Amino acid sequence: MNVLSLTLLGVLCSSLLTGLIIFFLKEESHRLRTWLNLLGAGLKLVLVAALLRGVYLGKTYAWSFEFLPGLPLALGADANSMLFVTLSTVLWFWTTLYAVGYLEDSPHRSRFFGFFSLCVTATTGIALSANLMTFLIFYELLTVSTYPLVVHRGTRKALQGGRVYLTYTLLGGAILLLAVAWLYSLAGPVPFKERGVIQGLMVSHRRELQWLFLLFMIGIGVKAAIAPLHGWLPRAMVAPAPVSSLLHAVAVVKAGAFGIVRIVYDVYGAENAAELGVLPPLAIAAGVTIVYGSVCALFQDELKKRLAFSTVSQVSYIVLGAAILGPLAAIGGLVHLVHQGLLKITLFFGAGNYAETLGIHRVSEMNGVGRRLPLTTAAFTVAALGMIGVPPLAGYVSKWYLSKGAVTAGDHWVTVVLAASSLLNAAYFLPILYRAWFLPPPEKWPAEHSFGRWETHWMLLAAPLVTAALVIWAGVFAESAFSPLAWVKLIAAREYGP
Amino acid sequence: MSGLILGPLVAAALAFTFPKRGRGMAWAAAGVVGIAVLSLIRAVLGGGVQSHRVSGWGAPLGIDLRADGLAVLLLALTALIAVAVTGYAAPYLRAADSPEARHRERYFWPLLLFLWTALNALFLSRDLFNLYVALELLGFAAVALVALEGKGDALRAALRYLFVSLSASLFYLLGVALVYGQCATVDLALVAERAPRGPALTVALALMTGGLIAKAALFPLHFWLPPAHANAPAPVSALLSALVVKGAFYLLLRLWFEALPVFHTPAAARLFGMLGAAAILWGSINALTQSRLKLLIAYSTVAQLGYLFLVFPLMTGRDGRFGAWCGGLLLLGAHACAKTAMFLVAGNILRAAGHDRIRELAGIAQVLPVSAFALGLAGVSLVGLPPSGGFAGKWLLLSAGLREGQWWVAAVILVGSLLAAAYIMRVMTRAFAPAVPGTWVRPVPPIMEGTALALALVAVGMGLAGSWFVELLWLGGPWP
Amino acid sequence: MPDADPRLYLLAGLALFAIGFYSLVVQTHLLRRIMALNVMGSGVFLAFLALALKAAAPMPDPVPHAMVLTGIVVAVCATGLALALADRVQALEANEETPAPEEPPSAETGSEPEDAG
Amino acid sequence: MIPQLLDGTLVLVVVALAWRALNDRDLFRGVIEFIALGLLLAMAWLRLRAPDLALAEAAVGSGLTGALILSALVRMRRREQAAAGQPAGVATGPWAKDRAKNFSRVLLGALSVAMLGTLAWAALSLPAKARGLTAEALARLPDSGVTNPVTAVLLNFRAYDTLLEIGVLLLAIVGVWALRRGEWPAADLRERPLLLSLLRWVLPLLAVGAGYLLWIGASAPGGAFQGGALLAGALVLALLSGLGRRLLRRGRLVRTGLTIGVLVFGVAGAVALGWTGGLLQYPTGQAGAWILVIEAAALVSIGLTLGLLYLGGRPGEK
Amino acid sequence: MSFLDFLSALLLVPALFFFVAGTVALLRFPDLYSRLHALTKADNVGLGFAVLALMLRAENGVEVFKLALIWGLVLAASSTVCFLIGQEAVRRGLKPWTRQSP
Amino acid sequence: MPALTVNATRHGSLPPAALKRLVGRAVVLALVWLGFTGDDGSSWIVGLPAVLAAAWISARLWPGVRWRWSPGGALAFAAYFVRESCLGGWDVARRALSPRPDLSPGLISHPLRLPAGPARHLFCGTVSLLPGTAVVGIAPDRIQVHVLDQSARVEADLRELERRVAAVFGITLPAEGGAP
Repeated sequence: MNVLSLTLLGVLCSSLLTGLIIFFLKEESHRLRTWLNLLGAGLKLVLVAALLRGVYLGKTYAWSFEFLPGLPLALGADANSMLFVTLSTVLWFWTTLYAVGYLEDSPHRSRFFGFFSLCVTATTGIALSANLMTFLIFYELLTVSTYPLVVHRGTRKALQGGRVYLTYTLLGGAILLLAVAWLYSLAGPVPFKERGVIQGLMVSHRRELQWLFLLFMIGIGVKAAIAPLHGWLPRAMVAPAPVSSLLHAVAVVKAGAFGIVRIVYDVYGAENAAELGVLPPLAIAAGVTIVYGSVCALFQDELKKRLAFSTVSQVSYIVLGAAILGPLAAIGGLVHLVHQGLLKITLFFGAGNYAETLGIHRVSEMNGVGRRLPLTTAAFTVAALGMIGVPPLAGYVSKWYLSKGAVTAGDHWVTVVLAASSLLNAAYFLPILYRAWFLPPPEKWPAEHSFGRWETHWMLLAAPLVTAALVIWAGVFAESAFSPLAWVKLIAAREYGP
Repeated sequence: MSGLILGPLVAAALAFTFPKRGRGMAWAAAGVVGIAVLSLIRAVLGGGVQSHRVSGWGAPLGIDLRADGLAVLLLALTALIAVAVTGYAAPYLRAADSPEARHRERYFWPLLLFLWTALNALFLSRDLFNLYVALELLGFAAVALVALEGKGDALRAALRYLFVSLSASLFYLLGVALVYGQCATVDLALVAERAPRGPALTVALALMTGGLIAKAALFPLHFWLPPAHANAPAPVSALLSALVVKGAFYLLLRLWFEALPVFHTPAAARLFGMLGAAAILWGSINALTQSRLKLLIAYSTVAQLGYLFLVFPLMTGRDGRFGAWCGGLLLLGAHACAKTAMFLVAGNILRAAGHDRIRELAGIAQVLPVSAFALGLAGVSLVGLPPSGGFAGKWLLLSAGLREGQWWVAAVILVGSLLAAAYIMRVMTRAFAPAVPGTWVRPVPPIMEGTALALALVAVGMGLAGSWFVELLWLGGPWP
Repeated sequence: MPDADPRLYLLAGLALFAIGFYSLVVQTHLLRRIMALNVMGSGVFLAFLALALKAAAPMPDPVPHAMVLTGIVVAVCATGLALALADRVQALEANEETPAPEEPPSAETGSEPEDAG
Repeated sequence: MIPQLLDGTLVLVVVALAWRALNDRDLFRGVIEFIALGLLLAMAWLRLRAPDLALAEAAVGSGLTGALILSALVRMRRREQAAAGQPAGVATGPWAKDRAKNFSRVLLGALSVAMLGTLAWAALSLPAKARGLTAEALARLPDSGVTNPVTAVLLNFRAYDTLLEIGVLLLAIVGVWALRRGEWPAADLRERPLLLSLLRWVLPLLAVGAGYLLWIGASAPGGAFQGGALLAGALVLALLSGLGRRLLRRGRLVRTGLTIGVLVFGVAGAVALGWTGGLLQYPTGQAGAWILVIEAAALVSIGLTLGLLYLGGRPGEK
Repeated sequence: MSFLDFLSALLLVPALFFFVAGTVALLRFPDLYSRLHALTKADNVGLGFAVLALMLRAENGVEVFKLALIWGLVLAASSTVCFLIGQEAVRRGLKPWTRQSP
Repeated sequence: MPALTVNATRHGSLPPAALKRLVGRAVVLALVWLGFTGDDGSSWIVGLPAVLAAAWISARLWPGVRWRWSPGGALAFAAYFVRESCLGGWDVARRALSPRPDLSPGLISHPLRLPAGPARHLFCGTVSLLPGTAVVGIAPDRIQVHVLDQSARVEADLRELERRVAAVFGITLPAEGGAP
């Protein structure tokens, strides 16, 4: 074990250990818990930055441990995993900050932050998994650690939402387990490798591989909320806002999307998958989900539900990118992994602020919030516009690459889908913005809290502002060397390069 | 090896003679057994299978003890759980300073130590008749422990358990008689050498197997288990579910894979597999419909025992043999720890709430956070979520099934896992609901919660140490 | 007197076993079931000893004899335990409403001989 | 011819009596038949050349078990009568005129017959002349420290079985004591002076007899179990007559007596382990002495245990 | 066959006679009380003769002693048991059979 | 029953009388052991503890009761007992084997003249073994006897027996009718 592999473990443990310690903290030790949280998140940021630099310089990070013979638990850092791990680490830091503010004075915070840290540990683990088995392990860990967060409030609705969530994800997990076991029995241990590891089976086990792909997509598609497996997502909205952000932007949904990317690129290999003929159905499913999610979002009055269906729609962009052969689409999909995360988390932070500060839960109650919460609403607006795909914001970059990739691959219908989706996005976001900025505020907000100097608690305010800034940065400086896009191009080059 | 028998046996006798020293005796026995188990593990890992000829004669005239990987694993598991129960039982039994409580504590310790003796004897012996005596010792201790609860349901359950256990023992013993008539020995290894395929041994094996599956509570002979396990005192339920039924299963493994492997035909194996599958489904579905927590856990045991019997069909081929063996036993270990944790949690809940009706248990996570956490972790292992021991075991079984082309096994495992998730969820949902005032009336000492959590952690952590277990299980296993 | 034919006793043992098993399942009275278990056990012992007689040169096989002796002792222990349990159960059923006379075992610890020494 | 006839009759009577004992409408008669069955079985053991077992069966299998069941029956009957005159559901047995019940009974009967057939088929397929372990046992007999082969098997060749068995005995009494408080038989000795004076003579004699059986066991039928059974018989008599309480006054002494078998056996096993490196492997040439010590302790425990089982619970004052 | 053996065989005749007579009495006597007589008297005498016969065949004094002891114990026991049974019968109000009663 | 009211010897220091009693009984029991094992000297390894234990049991069950006996009376009694036993056996046999059982049974009450203690026990124990009589009840001052043949001779027989038992223990009986 060397320093390099220690860095990997450090990334995991920075949240795992803090989480475990937090579990055993007394409810009252508020300050200690906050510091621990921020310390863990900050430490992780530093470690990931180091990792990022190392990977960029071409160092190999690997750590493995055989927990069953021939079945290593392996961590590694390749370009792909860095993309996700960086995203989740950055967002986690701000989500933590936000959550500390958001949950001030609510009960069971030790439990909450314990699971919160576990959840991020699992996400990091998913990102850093170097083989399919490790991925599976962290994937299930994610399921388990998010459940207590979803039901955190303990209300009947929360419990019901949690039950639905667990039912979906466990079913998906079981199918994924079957797929993994099956693939292992065919191919032995399955490390993640660019261009896939199944070349040897292409001739002899063609049919099995097709079935397996279906199983994988169902198993992971649950978390990625591909229609019709998305049913849990809107109901999980009962969770506190930081959790929703986590679910939608950082952890669960992203883990699903990332898993699909992994399967397509690093298990099957895009070209192998194309040859097996499994990509077009996936693309179609993604396309359908994009439109369907957007349409559903249109009819939601509850803000968080609208955002949830928006997620259903947006995540499938990533899937779509993976399902279309060619580097351009890949770039579009992968970069949207980051962009959607930034956008959606900003939106949820905003929604959380509305709920926490003014007691607003519905779109119809949002008249004039821009005047009461100008900074929050500004961040919200940036993110909403980004979602719609207004240049030069982040969303625009993803959509641009996606449609270019689709055209190159000859899938012209995709551009239609993207256009339709953008229109729909506009249709469900613009009214909100209009209400927020241009309609007069009501005489009294449903439940207003006052937080002194700022429009709301400073922690609640800092997080969306930062993420909104990131959204702008990711779009405006997309072509610079330090942007998500630049990194994604590196990945695409490795997958499709010579 | 001898310390494993003599330690708890002598301690049991002393605990009975000096009732006030019961707990001390249990700890003393735990010390002796702990040292013995550790040195035995070292010896087996270092020098392979260890044998001991009792009284120095050796089979066939004398009795041989042998410790291979399987035996050592179970001995260690027994020691672990017995120690945990010892730690847990003291505050549990002293819940109230009533005459009943004093009475229960006075007899609990010797009975616990007898149970421990019996399990150790069972795992070490390689002599069919000696195993019979060990089985009886085990059965009596288990029944007496169930009856210790003293309430009507517990007594009735104990009586039913006793009847099943005794008649099952007699079936087993008749089988032993036939084996002796045929082979002129009751030593497992010699029987394997001298066993011709014929009616006598077929019927003998059928008799012994019948008796043992009744003791192991394999569907459809599981009917005695839920009432007995659900009505016993919590630490006793834990011991019964974790270890006692496993003892009979262990003996079945010995019989089918060591003494009479020639009878392990695909047809017989499939029969076991079918019963196992039926047990998984039936037990899980029943667990889903129970209204009491302890009954739910007990039915879950019925289901989980079914998995163990999937080892039989998976051992017929060559490819999946090793994986199935290790998977089954890893699952056994993980279930033992997880189930102990669950029953201990149930004991905590019973103590805190005065009942274990699931519907009325809102707020466990709030009132007993450590217990709720333990319950969740144990559930993780039971469902088979990674990286728990349950996951590692199921993974091995699953891959063995796929490798052998036995798809139905894979299907059963997955469906069983989902059903397990469903019934665990029933409880966990209650756990996170806000507590209803007046439900939780008594505090629970930290040690009772801590013990449960520790075992749940072991169950989960077992998966990470899978390689170590596999290495151990390889030693002296039934490999061609 | 010449030795008996072991097969005769072997079959008798098996018959006892079957009779015992049938009665165990069919009968409802606890005492009958306990006796049935004993009869089953006697059947097994009979079979054991008949098999021991088969090896009667120059004397019957002593190993099964020892086993049966062990078995008899175990059987009487089982009977004792079963009877005590059956008695408690019957006491419960006989007066379901009022608790059995020994519940709670009041003043037991003070007067039991276990404490007298 | 005559021996065959005798064996045939004995076997038939045994089987018939077994059936009667378990299915007699009158439970009391059933119990008596059960006791008689035990005595007949003791005869069968004799015919199978197992005098050690005949002794044990007569004393334990028939006598003590019978006494246990009989006293339980009396207790249950009394309770039934005391309980509001219900027609004692427990005592009626299986004679309900229920069709489903009849059907299942027929089914089970068929099943049992089939089982018997299979068993017989298997048993008759066994080799006619078994090898057995007689030769091995006799070859090692000179090293075993005793000359009675059964004792040699019990306390040397398979001493480990016996150790566990003594454990079972102790466990049984612990279990019974945990379950219920024993009922001292309500004997008023003033009304039974003859019994009292008889027992005063007989009990010490039985104790000496038990010691004698122990001693003789090394070379002839007898041993700790038979001696223990005799002792148990004495104890049962003492309990029946009300004298037992006088013998069992000191709780710790009684408990020590119950456990001494396990303790001495266990400690002997451990000492032997340290001495020779084998569990229960007696030092060369000393086997006889070791066996005697172990047996003596076992005798006390066996006698006390079996006798106290009759009490049906832990001895209490009321 | 030595003289002692012959004598011993001869003694078995009365032994058998008394056993048979005792059994017949047990069957024929009208009530429990009378049957007690059958058990305590005829059978005891029968046993006495049998023991005597066996004593003559005994190889050493030890066996003679044991036989005598057994006989004595049986006598004492049967007398006591007779009393216990009779006492219980009286306590339960069992009326003895008399000529007059049917 | 005085025996019942006398407490067992308490533990601790044994009074000399108790010790003497213990030794006495041990000697008797040792004789029994000797009878069992004959000249096998090594048997005393077991025999000695067994005898001591038995003596202890005996002492616990039967604390100090003093009695004396006369060897002559005992011998005479033994002869009488054997003769009467045979007669009793014959009596039963005769009645049993006769075509019509020759019975006229009944219960009679017999006043006791022997003092309480071993003598009375010996008397009661013997009655049942003698022709035509069986004890079915014992009261402090009388016994209830079931007789096979209600005739005057029974009374005489019983009185005769009483006399002989008294001789064994060297007791002088009170005059007729003067029961204690």
